[in-house]
Amino acid sequence: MRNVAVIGCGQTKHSGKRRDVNLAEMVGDAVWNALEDAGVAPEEVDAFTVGNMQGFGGVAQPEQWLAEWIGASGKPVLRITTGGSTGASVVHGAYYAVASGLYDIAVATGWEKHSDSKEPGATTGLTHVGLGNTVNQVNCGASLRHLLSMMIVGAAAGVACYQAMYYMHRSGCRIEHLDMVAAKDRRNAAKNKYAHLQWPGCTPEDIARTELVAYPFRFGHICPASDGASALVLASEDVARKRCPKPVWIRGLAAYSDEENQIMSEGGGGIGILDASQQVGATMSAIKAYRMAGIKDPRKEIDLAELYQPFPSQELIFAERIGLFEEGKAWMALERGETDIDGRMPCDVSGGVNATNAIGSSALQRILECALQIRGKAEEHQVPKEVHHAVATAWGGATNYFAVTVLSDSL
Amino acid sequence: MSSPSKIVLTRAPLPVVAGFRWSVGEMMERFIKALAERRILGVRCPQCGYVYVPPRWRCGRCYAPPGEENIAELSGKGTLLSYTAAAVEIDGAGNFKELSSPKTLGAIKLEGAGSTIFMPLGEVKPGDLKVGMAVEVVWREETKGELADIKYFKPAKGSAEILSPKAPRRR
Amino acid sequence: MPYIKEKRKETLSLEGNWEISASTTWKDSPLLQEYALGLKEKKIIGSLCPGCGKVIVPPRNICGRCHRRMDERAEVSDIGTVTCFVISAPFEKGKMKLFGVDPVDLGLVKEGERVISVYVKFDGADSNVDTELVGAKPEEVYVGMRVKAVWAENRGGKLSDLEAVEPLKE
Amino acid sequence: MERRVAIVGYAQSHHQQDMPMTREDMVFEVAREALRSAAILREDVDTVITASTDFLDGRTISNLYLSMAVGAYLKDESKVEEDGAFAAYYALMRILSGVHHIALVEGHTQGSVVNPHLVSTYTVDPLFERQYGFLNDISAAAFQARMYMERYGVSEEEIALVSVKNLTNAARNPWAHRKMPDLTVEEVLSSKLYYDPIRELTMSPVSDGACALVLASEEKAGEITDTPVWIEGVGSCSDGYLRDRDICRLDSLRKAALTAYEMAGIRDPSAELDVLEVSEKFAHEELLIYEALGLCPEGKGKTLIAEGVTERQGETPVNPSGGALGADPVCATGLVRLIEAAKQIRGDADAHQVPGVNRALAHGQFGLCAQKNIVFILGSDKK
Repeated sequence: MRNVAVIGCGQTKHSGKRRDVNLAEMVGDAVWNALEDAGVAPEEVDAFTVGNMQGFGGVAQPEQWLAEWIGASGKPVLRITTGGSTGASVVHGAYYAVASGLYDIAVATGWEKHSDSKEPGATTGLTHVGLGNTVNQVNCGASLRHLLSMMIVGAAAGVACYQAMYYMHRSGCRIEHLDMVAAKDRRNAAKNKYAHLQWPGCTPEDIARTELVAYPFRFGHICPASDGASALVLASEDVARKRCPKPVWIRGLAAYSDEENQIMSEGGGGIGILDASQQVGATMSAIKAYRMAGIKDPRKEIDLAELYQPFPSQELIFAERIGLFEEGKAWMALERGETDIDGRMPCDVSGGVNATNAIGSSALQRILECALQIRGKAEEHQVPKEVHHAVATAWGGATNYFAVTVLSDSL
Repeated sequence: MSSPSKIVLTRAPLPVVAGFRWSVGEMMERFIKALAERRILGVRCPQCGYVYVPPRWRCGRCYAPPGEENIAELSGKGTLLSYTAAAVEIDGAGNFKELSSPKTLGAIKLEGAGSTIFMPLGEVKPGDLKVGMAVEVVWREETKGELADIKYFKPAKGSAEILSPKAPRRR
Repeated sequence: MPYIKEKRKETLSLEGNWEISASTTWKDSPLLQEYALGLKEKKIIGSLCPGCGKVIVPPRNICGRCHRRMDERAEVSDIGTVTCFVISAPFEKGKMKLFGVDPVDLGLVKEGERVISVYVKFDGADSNVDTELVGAKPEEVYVGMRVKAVWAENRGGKLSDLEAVEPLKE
Repeated sequence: MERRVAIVGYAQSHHQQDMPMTREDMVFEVAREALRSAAILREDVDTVITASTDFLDGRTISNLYLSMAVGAYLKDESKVEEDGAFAAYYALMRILSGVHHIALVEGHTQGSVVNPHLVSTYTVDPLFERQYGFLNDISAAAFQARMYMERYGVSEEEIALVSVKNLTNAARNPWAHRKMPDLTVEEVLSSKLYYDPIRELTMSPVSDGACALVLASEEKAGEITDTPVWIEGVGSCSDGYLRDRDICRLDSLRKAALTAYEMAGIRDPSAELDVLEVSEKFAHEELLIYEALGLCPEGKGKTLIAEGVTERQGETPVNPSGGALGADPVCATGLVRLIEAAKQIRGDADAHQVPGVNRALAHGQFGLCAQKNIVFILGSDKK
């Protein structure tokens, strides 16, 4: 098997509105930053993988328009999209491009420019996911009040709200713990110059004062809709050893799909998952990725995690699902400060998706942040301890897509 | 393949329209604003010399970053590289609408430009169109700094430059 | 909230539309209609997988676990268990809009009302149905609560025939 | 390629206008049929790659509600948002990496859900061409066709010959959508005009359809089948945006083909390829494709069609299945080409079988004026 390394990281400043640039310029910025970081000339790149949520920005196949902006004209370009996990899926795509032996240097990039939509946040895109189903339900005589009750959940981004309740019910986690996670993420984001919701010194009490959206989610728990792009340069072992003083190796990866779980399947049928926080696909992905990476006990061997958590509950759920904490005990670790920037198992020291969510970029940033931490290049939010093994997750679809990526400083 | 073939067609009873407002970036903003003064701007790559219309700050061919100093004004005259007469147009619902008379459209290379721009043509019958003919911009009466300031292109007086049958040089 | 604010130049915007509903005709199976027609007779039907025996409500075509069709139907009880719930914030006039209309204005909810959305696993089903819990206060709902379907008086074979669930009095 | 990867099973739907079938059913049927044709179970599959787009499927995250139907439950799944041939390319890379061994590839579009030509208008630069409103895949192809005709002196009649060839070929293909056994050049040229010179019969139809393919590593392929179809070469390339490329040449296809030829050791494609299945969304495009694939010098595509070289019984048959003009379920079209090429090699190609095929080429494309291209070279163990 060919080894593959991250040799360059690039991102743009993520914020609510990047009206200073157009989409092509924004994505170009991220790619150029990554190439510069890698010390790779655009001519040297062999292949590109790209992805975003095309309905969100209203441009279909945007890479066709912006191919030249990322240096992809005359090169293979593969567009990979899987919803929220898109960013990780494009990195996996670039990994396989290199691991296959077909290419030596590949660039993965993901982006979103929410402010290009007239609707607030990600309304357009999220509506379009299930619009066909909703319309079918309306045509079958669903009541407005029922749609309203679905909207309540929809306002808190769908099933994540239920998922939080399942988790809280069986673990004993309380709403205060969600406040703690959200406050930590915003504090961490304040140290990350590329992050969106930056709130220096944010406390759980600050979050607790924000308005309740639907129990257990408060306004302060919910991720923003950001504009931004990020990119990684991946290379084969030969190239990485020659070109990069500290390559970060992608040691394990997997992306197992679960059953769609937004209470309905296509057309409004039911689904066979009773507990939305089960997320079997995440656990299976982690098992496979750890096995590839030779990690036997993630609780001991993993030094840092970047978890995909648009909602604070998901940081806790996924940390358990990928074996970083015992079942139902992540919130206790949180209480003990273990997930803090100087903790035993720092989680989302970048602020995570909870603080910055430019969807196509979000899952890519998780992998990118792991790479930065391993290289010791995370600047203000660099964790004090040495990072040898880090794990990044992604979550997408209707809670049915996951991607787990394990990165290490050595082979 | 075996399969039941019962389906229902699901159409939304209410119009759901998603609106977008794409920010244009600084170079494109200059291009659009200059239209008010009846100027068409491009940018010349300082490294390879290719001229982009509209202007942009990254050369897609040699990747050099052109700056403000490389902005160039084009004459508004050019060559028709190709043309078509549209018998239909597609509406927002995806239906083909028959046009009462054909709309002429052109692929135009402005004098000195590298890029091809796609523009409506006017003051010409479809049968009179020729690849290689000279065309020039027609502005709308009152230009406001909008893309619509370019009303269309029409055949220009003078001799038509005949396009060489040889393919242009590639990088 | 004291978030770090940043100032950035705004450049011009150009507009465009995507006429989603006018341009789209989705194709669905008639299963949801079949389910709705069952509700008229106070029957809650699901599809039964001949492979794994799971009963999915409302019915769906395909069992992905067994990768086979679920052509058989099974009726489940109208009594079930709450597996999860979400409680809305109190509704206030002018605070949120549903398809451009204020739900309080429309009379869908009362001022100050809190809607309890529940996932219910009806006895005999292997899936949840999302509906609303009535006849209970927000603080009274719990996971494991036994509930019973509330049927509309005049049922027309519509999804709304199953109005809600209410606590089962045993 | 260090490892060898083979096509070991495939299936496609009866491509048609407005298929009376849900997306879910359609995808389920082709996936199940492909697994059956390879005589393997869903459990044997390591990874699933699908192809569809959010705009075309009328649903954001178009694969979301289809993971179960395609058989990806608890499988390592991903989706490419373009032609299915690119999904096959991704699946190939996954197997070549050694991480996965058996891949299921699926691609589909129901053109009846959202008009694909409307979606093409969303692909143009929203800051410029889209604001003028007339640039779409058909008008772009019209510009391309006119430029090509003028540059190389090609007539509409010569272009119509491509439609006649492909649509009469399609008549022999049970899976094709537009079958016209007795089509004449006159009929092509009197069909409805869209954007001059593009007419109803010189552009691909709007089809509903799906297809699926099973790929396996060399070790697994040996266990699965006695007639593996090997992927001997692959090349993919994307051009820049329409504004800054010469649309009269398919440069990215040229590059993709050179890469694939080199990998497969092909020096003279006309002599060494027994059949080609290409994605010509417009009749004139097939001539450009001939040239980019090196079947003839630039501008000489018309000679091949006029002399019958690319006829089903010709020296170098192209699109005996009817090609994209015969059926164009957008995200399945290129993947169908791969299947058709594999069928030809296996001698499995129904009434459109070309005798004695050992080596075949399959081509997929995406974008205005074929901006992105992918080429596969397939071969068999016989020879």
